[in-house]
Amino acid sequence: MEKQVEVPPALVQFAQLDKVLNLARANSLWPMTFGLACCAIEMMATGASRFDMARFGCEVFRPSPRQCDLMIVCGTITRKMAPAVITLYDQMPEPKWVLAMGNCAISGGPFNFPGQYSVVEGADKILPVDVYVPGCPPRPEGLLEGILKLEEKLCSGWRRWPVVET
Amino acid sequence: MSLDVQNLDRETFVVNLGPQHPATHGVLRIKLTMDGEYIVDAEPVLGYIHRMHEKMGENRSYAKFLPNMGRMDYVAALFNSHGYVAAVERLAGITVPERAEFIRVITCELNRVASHLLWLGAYLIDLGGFTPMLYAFDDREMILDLLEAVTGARLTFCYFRFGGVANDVDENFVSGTRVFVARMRSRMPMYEAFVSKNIIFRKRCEGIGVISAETCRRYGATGPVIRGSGVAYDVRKAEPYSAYPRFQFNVAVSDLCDNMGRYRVRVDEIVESLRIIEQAIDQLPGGPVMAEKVPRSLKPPKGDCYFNVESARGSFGVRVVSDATENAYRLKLRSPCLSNLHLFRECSRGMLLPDALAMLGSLDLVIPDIDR
Amino acid sequence: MSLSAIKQKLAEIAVRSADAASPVPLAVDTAHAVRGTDLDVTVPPERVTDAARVLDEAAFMLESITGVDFIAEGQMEVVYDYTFTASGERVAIRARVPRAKPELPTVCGIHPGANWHERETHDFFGIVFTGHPDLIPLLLPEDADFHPLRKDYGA
Amino acid sequence: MRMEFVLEIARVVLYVVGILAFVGFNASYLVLLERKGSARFQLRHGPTEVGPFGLIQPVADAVKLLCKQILIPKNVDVILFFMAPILVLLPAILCMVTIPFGATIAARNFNLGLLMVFAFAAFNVFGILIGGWASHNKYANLAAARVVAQNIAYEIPTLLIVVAVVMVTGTFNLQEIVAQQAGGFWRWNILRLDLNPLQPVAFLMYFICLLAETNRAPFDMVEAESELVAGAYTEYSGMTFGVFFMAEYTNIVLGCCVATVLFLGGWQCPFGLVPGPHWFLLKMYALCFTVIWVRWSFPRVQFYNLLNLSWKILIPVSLANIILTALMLKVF
Repeated sequence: MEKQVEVPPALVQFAQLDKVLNLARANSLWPMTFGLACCAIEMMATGASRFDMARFGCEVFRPSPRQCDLMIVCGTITRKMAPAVITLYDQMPEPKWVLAMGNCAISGGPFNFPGQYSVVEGADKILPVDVYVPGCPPRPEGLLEGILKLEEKLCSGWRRWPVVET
Repeated sequence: MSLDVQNLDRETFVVNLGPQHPATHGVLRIKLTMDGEYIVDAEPVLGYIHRMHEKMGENRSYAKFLPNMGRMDYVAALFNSHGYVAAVERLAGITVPERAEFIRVITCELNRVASHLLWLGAYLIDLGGFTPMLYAFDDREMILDLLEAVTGARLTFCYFRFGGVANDVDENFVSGTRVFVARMRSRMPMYEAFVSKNIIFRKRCEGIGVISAETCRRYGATGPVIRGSGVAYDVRKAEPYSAYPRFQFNVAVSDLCDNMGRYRVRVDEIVESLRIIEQAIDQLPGGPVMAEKVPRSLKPPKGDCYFNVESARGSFGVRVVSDATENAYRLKLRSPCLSNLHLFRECSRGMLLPDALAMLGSLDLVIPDIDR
Repeated sequence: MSLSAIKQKLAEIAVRSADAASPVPLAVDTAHAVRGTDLDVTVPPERVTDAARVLDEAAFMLESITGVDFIAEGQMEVVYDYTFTASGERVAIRARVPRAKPELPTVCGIHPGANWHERETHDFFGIVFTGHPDLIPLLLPEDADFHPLRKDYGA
Repeated sequence: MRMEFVLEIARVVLYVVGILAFVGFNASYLVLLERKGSARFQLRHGPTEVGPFGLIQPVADAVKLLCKQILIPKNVDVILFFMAPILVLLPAILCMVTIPFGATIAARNFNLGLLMVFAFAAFNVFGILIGGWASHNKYANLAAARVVAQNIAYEIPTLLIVVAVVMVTGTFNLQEIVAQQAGGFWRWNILRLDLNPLQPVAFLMYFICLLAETNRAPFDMVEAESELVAGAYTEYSGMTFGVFFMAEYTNIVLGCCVATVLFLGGWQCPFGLVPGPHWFLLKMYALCFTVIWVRWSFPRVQFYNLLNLSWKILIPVSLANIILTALMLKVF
């Protein structure tokens, strides 16, 4: 596990400024080019023409973790991979968010069975996850909804589009 | 451009390429020993996405293992399902109705086109060109629409059952597939003009990443890799299975042996797949899509058997060992990507980093398929 | 080399049946459509390299190596799957090693492609391929000391 | 005297603010143009949700980058690490001083303006080299080494082409170069076939060099995303990376400005009517758009082919161009 970094409380609370900053952050979530397994293909599909993540300003996939805001954990984290995932998370500058995409990243998914020897049972065992997107793999619409949810979380409740009634 | 790595007396340094690197398509890690930009040694390190498929094959029943096959080589999920289902059918002696075999061929070939399109896009990204991927994905979405309508999934299909397929295709699928085949045919000249004739693309492919046919054989490389080296080895022709003997198609071969050879094979294969789809749609027979009297809990007789199919990446083999219980005693999944990647170490010696990565991309790797 | 010639050569290597009256070599013609292989030969573990050499000379391709843990019989089986790229004929070579001391020589020297398959089999079953240049875990973590596909794993 | 001094101060302040605003605006909105443009090339829409037509997108990005934590990785040479982005951006801004946007709109009208532009533009490579070196990252080191080789290789043909143009114009003064091209598009340097029949080729070569000098695809060795992760910028986070980003676009704008001045008649109207800064901006942005267009159309060239192109084709042809120009000047 990474060391917990103490963030000192701000001397002066710029509440309004904070809101503006968060609004800016929510509208410019740059994800990392980081595919683990099946869900990575759906992440690519989300960036592609039909679903077009770019509409929300989050199509800037940066290959270097230093320039990312959002880590989309798209796939199974294995025990061999876990240290690398943690390193990648630590290399991202604050403020940063984690989106667990797919059942594997939520709980280990289908690979979580008694006696398993290889899979980390959920990204939240090793990372602070902000949004979970279920599915195996989630549809691109699901990932988009996850990103909207993250924006909603950042902007303390403001939401870009109303939730679709089913 | 290559370096004589045998007689190297200079200082080298080590670069860890991956497990998170844009060029490794997932979580492959390559330990590179480099002299400047020349690769002295490239050792792939695997296992970063080992998901215990073979273990799971042993501790759950045959039917419950089916969804796993969609998650191994998820880009061409139906082939893995096909290999597994057919192996178990062979062992249990189940005959599949004709219509189901035809549907299997149609969906598999659609999946092959989708897989090659995805490769095309991803390969161009490896070479630094971003736009073709979006066009490839646009066409791929049409296939996914068709497959979604019959299988219910966009990516990790679980459609085949022991003795047939899960549900029948309808008129919409048939007409939609016809429309798609026509559209894809009309798109091929665009890809040729956009990609194949691009001078930079050709410079990056022609004569780069040469793999000899003998190297392919020694390492067990199959699929477009060996066909790109001039060997017309295609399981669909060598060991005909399913309904493939009914259709007229050519094995796409190129004796260029380089990245361009593998590129040509895949592009030609798209065209051949379209031909197969068209014939299968035209000849699609009626009848049931599931064999009768397939027991709910399948217990194949004691023994073992091997079945391999021509996946989009090469020969995908399944060896099932049964002990006449509900679970397989041993399930070996022979992944084409493992062998295809294996020759990378030998072939990349002395190459420049960008060329080696261009070759790595041309092998069309799906890492979870390697690590299983 | 035709399949029958290969069969003849492999029959010389193959394990003889225990039946003392008529010791026939255990080289079986199997129907491709039923078993997926044309030839299924069981050889003594120390002679897998000979079998591999025969098939390498016949330009066969090694497709995979795998193990099977027959815990009831106290044995492990190593299966080598070969294919001939020109006409699609398949040969399976089997070797049985005792579970207590699962060792057999490597075929890396003959098929460079066997390297990873053997490492993988070692990962899963703990079968030692003597003479292998680099028998470290391939799919399991570097420090793995367990063999998950053994039938007594986790029991 | 007093009054003149105050006016001069006001002029300087006005131009400083103006140029900085111009640079900032270009850096942010060219990124948006790039994102929207690339989206249109790729059957997509690009940013649409952040503000009308995504127009507030650059603001959101800028604010976010400004407030992002700046990580200083271990073993980094801190002084050089922070100097690098400034070294890349500052020369590009300085060069803007002498660009004539209109007949009267130029911060300073030097006699040696062209020389100054190329002297400062050459600093670009130092910044990237220092950044790549200071990052203490192998990818960054490799990228830095590539960029140095690349920029040296392309500096030569650029200057050779410019020398040929200067032989025709007879001056280094950018304002005078533009003034000479008055009258209509057939008077522009690119079409002055009477002075040198190779002039359109020279322009094309200048454009290729421009792409290489600004490290843009298909010559983006500095980033080479699929090879070197993020190249020389791998370890830069937050606004340090943002400054590199700004510098990249400022350099593009600068290169396009110079191309406009040298070849496309600067602020002159193609038909001899109402010359002015609008023509300059139109031509300049058209060139910028072409730069973006090229980026999204081609894969990346191999490094050695990049150098081959320069040493084996561009340099000999540009030398021939000089000789031809000299002959033409001597004969006619």
